[in-house]
Amino acid sequence: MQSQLLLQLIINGLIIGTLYGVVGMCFVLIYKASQVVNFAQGEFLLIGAWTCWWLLTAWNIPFFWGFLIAVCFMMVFGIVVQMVVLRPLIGEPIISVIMVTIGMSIFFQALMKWMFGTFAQPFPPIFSVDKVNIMGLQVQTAYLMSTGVSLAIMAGFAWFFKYSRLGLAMRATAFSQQVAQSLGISVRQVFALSWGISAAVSAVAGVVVGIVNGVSSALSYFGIKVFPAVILGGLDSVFGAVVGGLIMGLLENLAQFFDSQYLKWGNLYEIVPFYALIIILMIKPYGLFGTRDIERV
Amino acid sequence: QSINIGHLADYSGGTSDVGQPYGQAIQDTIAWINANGGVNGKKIDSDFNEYGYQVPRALAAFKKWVGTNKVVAIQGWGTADTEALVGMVTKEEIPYYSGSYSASLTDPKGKVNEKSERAAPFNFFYGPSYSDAARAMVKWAADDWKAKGKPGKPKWVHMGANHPFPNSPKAAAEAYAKELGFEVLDPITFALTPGDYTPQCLTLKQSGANYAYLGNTAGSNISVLKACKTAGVDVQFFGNVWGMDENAAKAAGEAANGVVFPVRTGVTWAGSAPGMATMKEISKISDPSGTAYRPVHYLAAVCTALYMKEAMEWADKNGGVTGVKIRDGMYQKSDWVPKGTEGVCNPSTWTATDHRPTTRVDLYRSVVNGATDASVADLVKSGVIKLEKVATIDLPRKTELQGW
Amino acid sequence: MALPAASAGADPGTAALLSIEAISLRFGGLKALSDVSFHVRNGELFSIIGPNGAGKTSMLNCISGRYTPSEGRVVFDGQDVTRLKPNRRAAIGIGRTFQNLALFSHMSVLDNIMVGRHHLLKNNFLTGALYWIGGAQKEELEHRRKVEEVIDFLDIQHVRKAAAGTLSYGLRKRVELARAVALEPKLILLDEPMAGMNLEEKEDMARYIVDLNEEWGMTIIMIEHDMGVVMDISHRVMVLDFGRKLVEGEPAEVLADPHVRKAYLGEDDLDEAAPAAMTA
Amino acid sequence: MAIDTLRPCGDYRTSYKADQTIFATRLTMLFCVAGVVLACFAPFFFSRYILSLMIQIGYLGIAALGLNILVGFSGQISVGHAVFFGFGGFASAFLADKGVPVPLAIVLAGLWTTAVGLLFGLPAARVKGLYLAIATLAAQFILQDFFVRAEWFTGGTHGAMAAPFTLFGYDLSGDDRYFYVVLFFVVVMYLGAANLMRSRDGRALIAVRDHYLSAEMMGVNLTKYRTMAFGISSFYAGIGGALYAHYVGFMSVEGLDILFSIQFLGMIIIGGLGSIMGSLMGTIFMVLLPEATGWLASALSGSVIDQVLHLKDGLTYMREMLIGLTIILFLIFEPDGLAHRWRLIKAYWKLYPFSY
Amino acid sequence: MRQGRSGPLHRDAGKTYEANAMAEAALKFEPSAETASPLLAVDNIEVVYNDVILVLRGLSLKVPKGQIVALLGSNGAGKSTTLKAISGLLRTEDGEITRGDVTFLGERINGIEPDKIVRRGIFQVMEGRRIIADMTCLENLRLGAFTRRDNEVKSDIERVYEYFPRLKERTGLAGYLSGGEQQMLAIGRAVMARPKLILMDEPSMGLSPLLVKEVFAIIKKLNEDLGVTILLVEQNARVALSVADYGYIMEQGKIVLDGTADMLRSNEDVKEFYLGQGGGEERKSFKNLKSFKRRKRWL
Ligand SMILES: Nc1ncnc2c1ncn2[C@@H]1O[C@H](COP(=O)(O)OP(=O)(O)OP(=O)(O)O)[C@@H](O)[C@H]1O
Ligand SMILES: Nc1ncnc2c1ncn2[C@@H]1O[C@H](COP(=O)(O)OP(=O)(O)OP(=O)(O)O)[C@@H](O)[C@H]1O
Ligand SMILES: [Mg+2]
Ligand SMILES: [Mg+2]
Repeated sequence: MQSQLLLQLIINGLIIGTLYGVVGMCFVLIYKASQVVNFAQGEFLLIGAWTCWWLLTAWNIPFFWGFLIAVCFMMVFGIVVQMVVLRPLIGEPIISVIMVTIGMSIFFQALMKWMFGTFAQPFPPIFSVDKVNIMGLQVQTAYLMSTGVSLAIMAGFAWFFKYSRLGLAMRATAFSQQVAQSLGISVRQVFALSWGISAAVSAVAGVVVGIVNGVSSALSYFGIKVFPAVILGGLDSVFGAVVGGLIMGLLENLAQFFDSQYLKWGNLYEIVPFYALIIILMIKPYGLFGTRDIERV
Repeated sequence: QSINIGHLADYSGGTSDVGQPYGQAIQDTIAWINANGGVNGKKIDSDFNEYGYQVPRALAAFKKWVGTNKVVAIQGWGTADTEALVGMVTKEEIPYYSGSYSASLTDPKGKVNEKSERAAPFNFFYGPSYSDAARAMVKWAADDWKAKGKPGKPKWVHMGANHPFPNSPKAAAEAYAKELGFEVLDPITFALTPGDYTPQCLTLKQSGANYAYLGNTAGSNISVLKACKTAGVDVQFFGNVWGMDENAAKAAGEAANGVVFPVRTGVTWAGSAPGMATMKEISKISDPSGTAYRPVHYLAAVCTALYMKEAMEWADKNGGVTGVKIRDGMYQKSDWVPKGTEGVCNPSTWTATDHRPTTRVDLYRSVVNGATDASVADLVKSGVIKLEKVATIDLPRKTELQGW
Repeated sequence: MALPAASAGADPGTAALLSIEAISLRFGGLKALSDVSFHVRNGELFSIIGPNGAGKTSMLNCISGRYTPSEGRVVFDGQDVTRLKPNRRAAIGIGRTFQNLALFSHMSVLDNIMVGRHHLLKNNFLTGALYWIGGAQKEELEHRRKVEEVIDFLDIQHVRKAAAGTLSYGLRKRVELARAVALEPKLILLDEPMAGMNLEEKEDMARYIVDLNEEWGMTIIMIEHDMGVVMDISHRVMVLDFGRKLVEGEPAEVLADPHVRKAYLGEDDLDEAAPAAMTA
Repeated sequence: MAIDTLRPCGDYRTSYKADQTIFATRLTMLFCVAGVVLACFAPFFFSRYILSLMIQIGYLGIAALGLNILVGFSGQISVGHAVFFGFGGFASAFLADKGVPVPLAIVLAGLWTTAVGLLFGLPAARVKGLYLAIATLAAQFILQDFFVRAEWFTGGTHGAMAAPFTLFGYDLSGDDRYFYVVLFFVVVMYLGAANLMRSRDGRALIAVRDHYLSAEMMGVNLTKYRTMAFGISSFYAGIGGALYAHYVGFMSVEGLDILFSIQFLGMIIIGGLGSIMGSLMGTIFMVLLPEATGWLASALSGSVIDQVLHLKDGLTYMREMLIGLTIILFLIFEPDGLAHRWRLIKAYWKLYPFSY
Repeated sequence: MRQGRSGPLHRDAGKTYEANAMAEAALKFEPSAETASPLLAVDNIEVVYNDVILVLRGLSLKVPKGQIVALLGSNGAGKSTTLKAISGLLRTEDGEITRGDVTFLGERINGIEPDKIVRRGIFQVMEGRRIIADMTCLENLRLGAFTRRDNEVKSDIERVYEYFPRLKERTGLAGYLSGGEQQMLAIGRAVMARPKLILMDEPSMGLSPLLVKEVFAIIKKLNEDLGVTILLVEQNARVALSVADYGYIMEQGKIVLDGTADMLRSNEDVKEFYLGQGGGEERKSFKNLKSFKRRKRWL
């Protein structure tokens, strides 16, 4: 019985972990290009989810198309946000830019509530079977879909940063905007691209979480939840974000296991990731896969 | 001449899903009162303050009200602001009507029993306290267990975040459950925000609990209900007053089917009662077309505001509308039903020693059969979502149970 | 800082202030230093030259504690300091400047230099916050006076309140020197103090360095690519190449060494190898 | 030439002492002293609402200054400042409950919070930058969890009562009186910080921020100062929190969440990182922003615009959006914070009419 | 500001030597005929940092196509600022051209984004190398060719390796290269970009004598082989003038002297203050400098 529970929790951890991983990648993408931690990531998820929801319920568009349009819309949205809000801040202190993302999160949070109300809204039924049995664990079809999509996205990112010209440009921009510009890299384009992709990928995650839990403003908390995962993996590592996400997913579930079976502490699952975070950072100050700063004098 | 009151509402913060209809109802009711003769001819001037569920902002609003507006009463909201302001409203002698129904607000003298922590002589709310509602659900569970004739001890589990609001009735419910022969399991924690709560559900399933009380607000409860449905958990869920309503039932879909929770009014929006006419009129203030469906919180808020209005009327006739007089006005009647709300607002009694408005709890069950992808109004009309009354539990009004 | 007695200066003493004993330094597969040994006498002005990437900066880093050599010992003033933390080494009298400027760019020049006196000051966050009460003010002012001496010496009075980051390159180099001098070190390590300067400024800088050595009595190790400066002011020169010590000796004899010419100066340069070589 | 070097004509310093003042010019000093003196009369002129805002600015400003010492001066971002603020509040309430006189309890609470801050600052010895920032996020969640668990200390989820502020038997708890208590702490804490920053340890903090490698080789012990910054910062947070607790009379975990921590960050970024007065300016900004948007919203409600557009509820959302928007716009146009603009204005006037 | 002993940077206005001013006038050269249609023309620009700090005060210079032009001047004169004003990088440092024009190939380019300027063919090798520390040498070189779309990148990489064989051996991250190696990489990046005009900010800084020679030989070669025009900022006036065709000398944000390299080399003041040949041909020893030197000022 206990081992069955443990197994199910591990499977669940892996599935949720990939979802964390995807959202984590959105952070990494923006961080890699601009060293900015986007505190409005959660709102991006939310906007993506609401868009898709709106297309599906108000226009009765089939899910596939609604999903696709939502993702494309978010791509454009990310680019526009970048143009309007972040472009004027190119070259300004990073911390100010981070604060601006916080301002954006306040702004969009309110806007979404105004536009879509404060109640949680369910997605219309999308999959004919809404759960699948994996080794005794009932898993929502949406989670499975997200796992599939996530893996594909992850592979794409890995390739992008290693080999593409733009990936290189992005890394250069992250290193120093001035240097990147001096090399003829358009910092604006790099930013637009990273924000666009990041927002689009967020939409994927947002829709998945929305299908499972219904869409509501509170969904944006997902943004903060992935912080530890991203840090764990290393802020500038796409692969790290994925591993970090998986570890966080597993940790939460295992913590819940030990807590409920042995410790009876209560909310171990909520705080264990943070203890783990501190311990791991003490051993590896740049996360598991983050590149350490080059410190030469 | 007008009467100044303050109104704290959360439309944009963490509790906005229920805060919005509740706040809307307060605004509508006050506008309606003003349009219908006011308080003995005096208009109520309410200063609306949307505080986004942030204590500092509530604090600033409060100071503004006592300093500048000279308010005589406040329509407040959540646990955080209510608790933070208890001391101040007491000092300033301003009745504070909260959306927080924490039992700790029901002891005006303080220390009626050793479990009651502090005096809250100016705090009022309408409806059963969180603790009494939870006790009623325990009672119902015990009856249910007996009725089903199942063997052995039933198992009770408290679920929710380790936070003031979800925890408020925990001790009361668990003590009562033990008293009624339940086995009380270790509480299961889940955060106040939506997320993946499959682990919690798997634990719940494994623990073999029969009755689970969800202490959180709707957003995260929905996640739990859905996750538990997927995981195939067979448990009777209970919801807190703020944890389940028509909108939550819609969002959770069939996962919300069967959840039992307390409702503060005699009927829901779909029901009929003499008082509903007034309710519909009030609703028209913000919805002239009269088509909107109002969730249970709307009705409860209307009642809350009307109790305040009638207390003001008494105060006006007995020496002037001051905070102290309004408080005294609250003590004037027993089994009090505001005029025009018969059958909707449940008879309530406040006394100088006991601020529990009622110890009678109406329990409803949410019934969801079918897909919920339409508006709540349509879903209720078509019967996909129903709130059925399952029981009315009368708890003894004991002093030992007051204040915790 | 009281000007030290003249007797301390002028001719190099004989006792070794710093002994480098068979140091090797590895970075992964790369051997940045292999088995280098040398001694620097008290009061000496010792130069290290060598091609780019030879390991000169790495050598300074080993002395100042930024790197710990994989083998060998660093003995300073009779004490084995191989594993001492950099801040402790500063306290026992090793000051340095950096090849790539490393000033505290948002602090004023004055404060930059005051940081140099960190280990000489005693006030802490408590007395510092109380300032007027715990004697911090008195101490700060005393040291301010000493810092002003350094400022005067290096001729940077006009920028003492400017944020270091806004200064031009040459001035920043000078402020760095000031900061190192304020430390009152016995040994001062200079990493390319004259890079990026024009002739006039090099002349100034050379004068400061010579004064530090001769009048303030500081022992100096200097890395420099300007052969003119190196030949003119150093007492002894060591050449590093690919992490190995090539030669060590009097400037003239080092310059004449054919290996040095080949690896460092360029062979065709025989005609210009006269003292005026490669000077800007 | 750096702006800081600009000084009005005729302002010659004749001693190092005169040159090492906290205030850049005599005028600045006059302004500050006058400000404090004027503030002393505030309770006679202002409504309790204004006073309460000023008190809020006071205790939040102290905590914000603490965060600025950590983030602005020592360069370590913390996204868990609210829990240290909360810890101070709980500690002071706890101590006062145990019979410690409130003024003493506040100070002790500050010290106690310092100890906790030092503990959570330990990772700073190894972890840097955003990684450290997220490690402080861990402090946020771990301490929040601690608060609800440690019933003996915080009253658990019920929260704790905090005794009113009394000094030698005088009750100083009303807004008009408590105002002086807060003012006193603000002046002392701000002077303390200003002094710190012009003495040895403060300089070392900044040095570590600007270039830790060279700081280390100048004799600065990195680990010590990195951790110490957390301690000092927590001390300020603790004092601020304690003042809050005795002002409200009650302390609860609710509200000590990450949003509150982020608000603290907002204060110092908007005020200006690494600026002492900037911390206060930023706090003023962040406290007044919701109030100002509130005024705007209530002025709008019922107005023609409202009636035409049927804003109603929209107005409350627009208000939130306005808060977000103001932060965004402010930072777009003033990314270096209020203190920076202030400096530029000063520089401009000194150079007037030669604008360059 | 406090009055004190004046340093080399901030001199009191009163100390201008009239005699010098007159000598100056005599020193001005007639602009050469070639400058009629220059590749780059900077016309009377004024640059301000942070809205308040005026650094360039009406600076003009011309860079004819195919030439190497040297820009000399003491520290803080504004050389780097001039280059950044041309390449547009100024704005990333809160600087701004408040007056005057920069024209490249007959078009006004001030106000244009730096990356667009690179696309037009101006590439700056920044002061302090500024290589991307967390990338490998090869990646740095590839980035140098970012704006190029042709497929000769590979062969150009080989060319860079030919110039600087040492770079080929360094496979690790560029941040771990020694100072000189980084400088080579920075120049290599410029080669990769195949620009029309390279702005070089102190390329010899931190290089060993041997390498200085090599680098300048390469600069010359670039100029001759590929026909790249180069604007060279250098402290090492001797070497700079040995490769340059034309030179400018600036002080405090203004050009104070210009002329062909030969003319400058034979100018007495330049000889004394930039080439270190005071009086006679023999170089003074650094050892025996007097504490109080005469300082030549053109302003
Ligand atoms: N932290 C490090 N990690 C890896 N390699 C390093 C590190 N520091 C130095 N190196 C390598 O060690 C070698 C010597 O470097 P160093 O900086 O000491 O040279 P240098 O003699 O100072 O040269 P330059 O005159 O160019 O400054 C170089 O090849 C460099 O790449
Ligand atoms: N970002 C900046 N903000 C403010 N002032 C600056 C800035 N950059 C440069 N300055 C100032 O502009 C002046 C010219 O600087 P610049 O870097 O152009 O000089 P330079 O001629 O290149 O000197 P060096 O030979 O030392 O490199 C200096 O006085 C410097 O203080
Ligand atoms: Mg070096
Ligand atoms: Mg320069």
